[in-house]
Amino acid sequence: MTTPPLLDAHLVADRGAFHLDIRLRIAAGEVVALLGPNGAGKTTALRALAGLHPLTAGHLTLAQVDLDRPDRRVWVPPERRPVGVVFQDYLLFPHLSALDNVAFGPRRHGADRRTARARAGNWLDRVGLGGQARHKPRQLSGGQAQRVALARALAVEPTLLLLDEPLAALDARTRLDTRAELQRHLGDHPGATLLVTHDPLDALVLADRLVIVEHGRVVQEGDAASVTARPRTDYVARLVGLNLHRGRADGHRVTVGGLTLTAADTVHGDAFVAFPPAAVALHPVRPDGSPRNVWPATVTGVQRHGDNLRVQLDGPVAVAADVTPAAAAQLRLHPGQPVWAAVKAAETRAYPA
Amino acid sequence: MTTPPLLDAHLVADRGAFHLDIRLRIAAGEVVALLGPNGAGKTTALRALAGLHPLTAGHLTLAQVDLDRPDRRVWVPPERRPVGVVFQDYLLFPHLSALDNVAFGPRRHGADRRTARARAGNWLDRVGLGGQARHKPRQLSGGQAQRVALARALAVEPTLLLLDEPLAALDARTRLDTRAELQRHLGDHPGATLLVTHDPLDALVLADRLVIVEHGRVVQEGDAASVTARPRTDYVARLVGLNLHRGRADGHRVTVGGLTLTAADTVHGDAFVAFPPAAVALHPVRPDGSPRNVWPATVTGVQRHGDNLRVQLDGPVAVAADVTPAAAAQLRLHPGQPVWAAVKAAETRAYPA
Amino acid sequence: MTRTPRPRQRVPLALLLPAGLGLLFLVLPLVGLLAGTPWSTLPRRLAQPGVLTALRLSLETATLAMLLCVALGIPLAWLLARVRFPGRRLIRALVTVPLVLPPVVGGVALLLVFGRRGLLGSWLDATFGVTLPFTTAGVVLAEAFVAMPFLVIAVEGALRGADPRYEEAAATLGAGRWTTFTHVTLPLVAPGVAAGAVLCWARALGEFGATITFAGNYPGRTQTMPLAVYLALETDLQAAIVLSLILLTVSVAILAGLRDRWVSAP
Amino acid sequence: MTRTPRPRQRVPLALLLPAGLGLLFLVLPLVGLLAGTPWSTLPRRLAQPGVLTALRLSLETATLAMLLCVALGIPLAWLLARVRFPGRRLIRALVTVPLVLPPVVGGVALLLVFGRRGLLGSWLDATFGVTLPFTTAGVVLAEAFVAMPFLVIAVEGALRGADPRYEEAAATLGAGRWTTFTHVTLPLVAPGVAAGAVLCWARALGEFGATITFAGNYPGRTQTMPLAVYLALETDLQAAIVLSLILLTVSVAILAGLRDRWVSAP
Amino acid sequence: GGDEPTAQDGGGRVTVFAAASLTESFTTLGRDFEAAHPGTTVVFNFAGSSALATQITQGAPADVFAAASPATMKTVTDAGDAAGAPVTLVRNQLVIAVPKGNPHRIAGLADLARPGVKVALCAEQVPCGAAAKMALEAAAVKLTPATLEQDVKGALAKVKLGEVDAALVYRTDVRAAAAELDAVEFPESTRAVNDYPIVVLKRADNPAGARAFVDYVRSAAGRTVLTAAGFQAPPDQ
Ligand SMILES: Nc1ncnc2c1ncn2[C@@H]1O[C@H](COP(=O)(O)OP(=O)(O)OP(=O)(O)O)[C@@H](O)[C@H]1O
Ligand SMILES: Nc1ncnc2c1ncn2[C@@H]1O[C@H](COP(=O)(O)OP(=O)(O)OP(=O)(O)O)[C@@H](O)[C@H]1O
Ligand SMILES: [Mg+2]
Ligand SMILES: [Mg+2]
Repeated sequence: MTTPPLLDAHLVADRGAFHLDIRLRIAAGEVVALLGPNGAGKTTALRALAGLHPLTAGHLTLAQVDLDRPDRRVWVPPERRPVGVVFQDYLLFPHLSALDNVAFGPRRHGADRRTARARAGNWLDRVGLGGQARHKPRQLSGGQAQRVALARALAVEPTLLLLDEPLAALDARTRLDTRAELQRHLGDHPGATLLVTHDPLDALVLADRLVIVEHGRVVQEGDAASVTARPRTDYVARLVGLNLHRGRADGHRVTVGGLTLTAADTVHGDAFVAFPPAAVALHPVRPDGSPRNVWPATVTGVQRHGDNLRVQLDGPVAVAADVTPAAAAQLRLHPGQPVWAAVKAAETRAYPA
Repeated sequence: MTTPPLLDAHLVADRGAFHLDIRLRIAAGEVVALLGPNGAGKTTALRALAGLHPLTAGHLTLAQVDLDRPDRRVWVPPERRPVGVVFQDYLLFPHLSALDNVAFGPRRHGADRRTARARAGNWLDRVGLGGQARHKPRQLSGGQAQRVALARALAVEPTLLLLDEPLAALDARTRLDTRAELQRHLGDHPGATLLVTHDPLDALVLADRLVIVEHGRVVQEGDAASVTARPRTDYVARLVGLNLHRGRADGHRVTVGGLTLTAADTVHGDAFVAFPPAAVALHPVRPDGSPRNVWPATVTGVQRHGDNLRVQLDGPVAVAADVTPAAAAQLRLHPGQPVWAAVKAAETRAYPA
Repeated sequence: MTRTPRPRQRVPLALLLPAGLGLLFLVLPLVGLLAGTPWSTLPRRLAQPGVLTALRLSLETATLAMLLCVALGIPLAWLLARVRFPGRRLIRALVTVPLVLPPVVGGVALLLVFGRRGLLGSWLDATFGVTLPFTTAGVVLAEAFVAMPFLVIAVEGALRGADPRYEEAAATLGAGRWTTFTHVTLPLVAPGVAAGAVLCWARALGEFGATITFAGNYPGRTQTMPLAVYLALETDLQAAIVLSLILLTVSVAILAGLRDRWVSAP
Repeated sequence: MTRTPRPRQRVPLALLLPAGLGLLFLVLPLVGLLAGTPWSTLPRRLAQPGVLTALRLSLETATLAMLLCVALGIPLAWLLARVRFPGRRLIRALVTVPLVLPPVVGGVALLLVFGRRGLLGSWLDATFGVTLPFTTAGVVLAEAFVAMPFLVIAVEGALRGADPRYEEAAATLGAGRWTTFTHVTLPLVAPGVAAGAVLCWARALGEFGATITFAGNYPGRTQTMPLAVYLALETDLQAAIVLSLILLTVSVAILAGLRDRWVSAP
Repeated sequence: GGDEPTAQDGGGRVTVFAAASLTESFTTLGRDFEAAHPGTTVVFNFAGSSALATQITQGAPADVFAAASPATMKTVTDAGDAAGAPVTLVRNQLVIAVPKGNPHRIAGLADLARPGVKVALCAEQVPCGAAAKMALEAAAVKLTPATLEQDVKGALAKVKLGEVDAALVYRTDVRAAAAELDAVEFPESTRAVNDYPIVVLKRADNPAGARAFVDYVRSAAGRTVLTAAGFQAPPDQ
């Protein structure tokens, strides 16, 4: 980033016992996904950006304009922030038709009724709801309502677009279309976008950069490739589908709990090791041969996972393993069963903690 | 199914201009997923089963007891149906704590306050919210609220469990845990389960059988393998990630629009052909060699899709193709560009329409 | 979202019984009145010159009073429901003052303020030559004073019940507090406003004490139906009952015609 | 869900102005009264034997009347809001009758029904030896009759505003309509019920016409504060004002103490 | 029950329904009567005469009815609720009430018709209004009042508060408000008197006590209290 970021924020806010403290910078045209477990503070951060929740400290600067800066007693109300929001539970105005919901923003931004409605109609078409323009929100199904909310936020063409799970209620097909639509729109418009989502796929497809929050703090940040390759918390590891452990490294060898694993990389000091569940092989007896990372474990659970089965293992380290149904049948997997787990060093990544 | 199904329903209902007409049979212990695009009538079907929306015709029989049968003027009110519901937008009682929300059902089913609360606490623990037992719904984040709703419906141990997108608002990690929890519970309990979801993964992992509705009708039905292998509508094809076309088959050759494709299977008469986007290869010039299904096409759109790019193509048939970023860079893909598309006959499935 | 009726719904007796009792309690006295009415004299009474004038005046002033209450009361209710300021509790309690004040005393209080020698009245008289007592405007004022709390309390209750997040959504779409109020808040609480306006109108229509004290009783100018009823009571109970029934019938007809439309509007 | 205040909120003038006017309109007459009060005589008046008795009686009867209204009025409101039956529109309009009926006529109507020679009263007297007029119970009845519409209309409005899907959720959890009503519906509309109860109580406290007509004016038994004010008005305007202010102060104090707690309860 | 005003304790209880304008004098008389008849309690129900009449005809438990006008008394006697014929207790005479010092220099009824003088009258339906009408007709004065009040105290309040410059009210009323008001007597007032009738009721629970009370208020001692309040003795005595 050579130009100053469009959004430059240090969000410090309190909500009951919950304390939020995160830094966010988003460049013009950039899409940042905010990921985190339930209750991590994603919605709170988004509310602070929209002006619905005051900061208690820190600052919030958008396009070089201070919008919230407690120390300078600056606070711009939400209606004068160039910010558009798609709320987690829609909040469509129940007394207005879908069309008038979408036209609401343009009207408030000075368009006359006719222009606003035309623009709204256009947006409804883009989210595939041209036929429902006259429907009241209560006559829309859950997913239809969500799409109207999306159209409503996009219709004000905001400098900062905030989306709280914009695609969560959409079915797979509409999600694909709307995601593409959204991606096209984000490509068109010069503003910054913050996307709160639970869906790693949405984040990976739509976002240029991921920011992961837990307990109100940023725990990891970076582009999709670096985050997915090197998760730094349990949550991120689960998100990207990796087993993650923290230990002490000494070259290729990392000691985790009572176990020493060999990794493909060379690290020294505190380190993470990560490997996919699919890289874990299970054996009824101690395997000989190439896998150098072998340990005895106990099956604690088995679930279907796509075409495969995902096996939860306890032992010196708790890991998940994916096995084919055929392999599972052969092993006669059941909870409480002792097995040997093996991971190839080539599929085990290590990196500094 | 040799035993009579636990649930045997022919749901005919009207909701404004919308007309629902679907048949559903669910055996004891079976989990059926109801999938469909937004507005297909999934929620309406679920409401009819719960007794919140009367049938206009058809019947609804649960464990050999008629619950709704307009022709015989039988209608059992919701509170006397052994049915539990997780609603699409939670509907947690705002004046009760999370614990009391969950204890509400057991209380109504005759448990004393202490027993009901103990059972509720147990359920909250199982969905990972033991610490939030005293919180009011407004103090819960969206995902926490959803999990309380799940616990509330499960706590009455219903014969028929209805779930309207129970996992939609959960983050990836919690979803995994809760999905496993749910799967365990469904495995335990002898009742029937109907799961409305948009997420094919939820459906594939949790359900024994899929029922797909569009415009209020069942369009396809079967176990995961048959549905994913042989989608019969565009919606299902998108759901399982396949290109789908309908044409006339004559042995291995299927004529779709102006194009004749060669498939691995032998069919005669009206037929579907399906192939994954990853099986479509793009070439700047007409390729020679093995792929027998080759046609000229025009690029209409390119989006990131996971690690790859998804290319939308127009031509004699409209298809999606997945290409690696490297291949895309080499082809210098851009909208409007003419390319040659090729699909291997071995990856093209044909089956009767 | 869904208001579909459940079919063949059974109404629990524990609710039906008190509801029926309540209804009976409200309606029986009316039956008593109807039973005691000399129906034969009704046409003659209706034809009396003053009656229709008083009825028209009642309806006009009650409607104007209601509009005044709506114009001033809704913003006041909004202030009490949505803005935190010191002394809000006290002000909220003060709003109920006209309810508790015996109406005649309320009329005296209005005279002390808007009367010829009142705090504001003397100034109004000297500056603009406006005197309110003994005028139709005075009737409206008296009725509005007595009826205002009904509107304010009903609307404040509705506002507190409404989800403020819709207002937040409006703000993020660029609506200031005023636009949000007119375009989002008001439509959302429309049923509450309607209920309050109905209460307010009905109370204004039945107002007697404050009106006669503040605005006096002059046929065609300040004599509303309740005033006519009270005067009739002095000499002829039957006449008073008939006049009351006329007032009642008209208001019940108007309310039955209006309320469902209002209530089901949003 | 979130009631966090927006900081440094500007209140639009278009709302503040009418709200302020409305407040002024409600409070100025009170100021007028206060200005006209002979403060020096206050202790003497308070010490008069009848005053405290009347005040206590007023508070007691108003509270009992409110409880009666709550017991009968909430089920009635629920019936009107949630059950479809023929004639609902008419019944909803009939509920407002006591509002429009001049209270004295209301008292006459009550006498016609519950009086010793009334429709029900004669039967009550003959069967149970119960006579309601001229008793404290009669005061409660008269006040309840006049105050009931406030409760019913406020609660019905709240019920219509409440999301019926919560009741559906309760039904799927095994709650019958009665349990749903007590455990879900009522708590959900608690603010509306509170607002209605406040209106109801305040109206009962200020009730005069129906009470004096139906229950008479016996010190210690049926003479409430408004009746005492009325008698004081016969001879001494100042005394009437002082008595009214006593009534007002007590009720404002009670309301200021209560309402915020109720309103913020759920 | 115990709340019922019945003749049960000692000399019994006398329930008196009396016009509101008698409140002060009857309260005094009741106390005196109780002192003179130990063991007897007098219970008053003060309200507008017409309301009292309605209550009595609807079966209210009352022993004595003192009305502010013969017309209201007539509704009770017509309904057959009176034991015997009513007698006139006192009469009340109209005066012109003006603010202290009489700023508008009102000397008689004719001055009330002067432009710029605002006048409050009682409505014709109530006794003071009927009397005022008679007086004005006798004086051949035509005036447009600002208001036609429902009762005397309404008219009086408007003079006290300065809303009107004069009102035709009873002498007793002005006497009670002597600190704020002056009374202007006028000759036609003899044509504008109002009689207060009193009667023992037929369904009296305590007829003896009722008669004793009526006798007491009509006695010399009673008369003294009533005239002190501004009432006039009836002509036949
Ligand atoms: N109104 C409130 N009062 C008090 N605490 C609250 C309130 N709303 C949320 N919280 C708490 O604040 C924390 C952050 O909530 P927030 O809604 O920002 O989470 P989130 O990351 O958006 O979660 P989700 O993914 O479930 O929507 C949570 O721990 C929650 O319990
Ligand atoms: N209250 C209503 N009145 C009239 N029509 C309605 C109402 N609710 C829903 N509909 C219509 O009924 C149809 C089915 O809606 P339903 O809610 O069952 O869909 P759904 O499959 O659950 O969709 P989603 O996945 O978006 O929740 C939709 O077309 C919708 O427009
Ligand atoms: Mg959230
Ligand atoms: Mg749905």
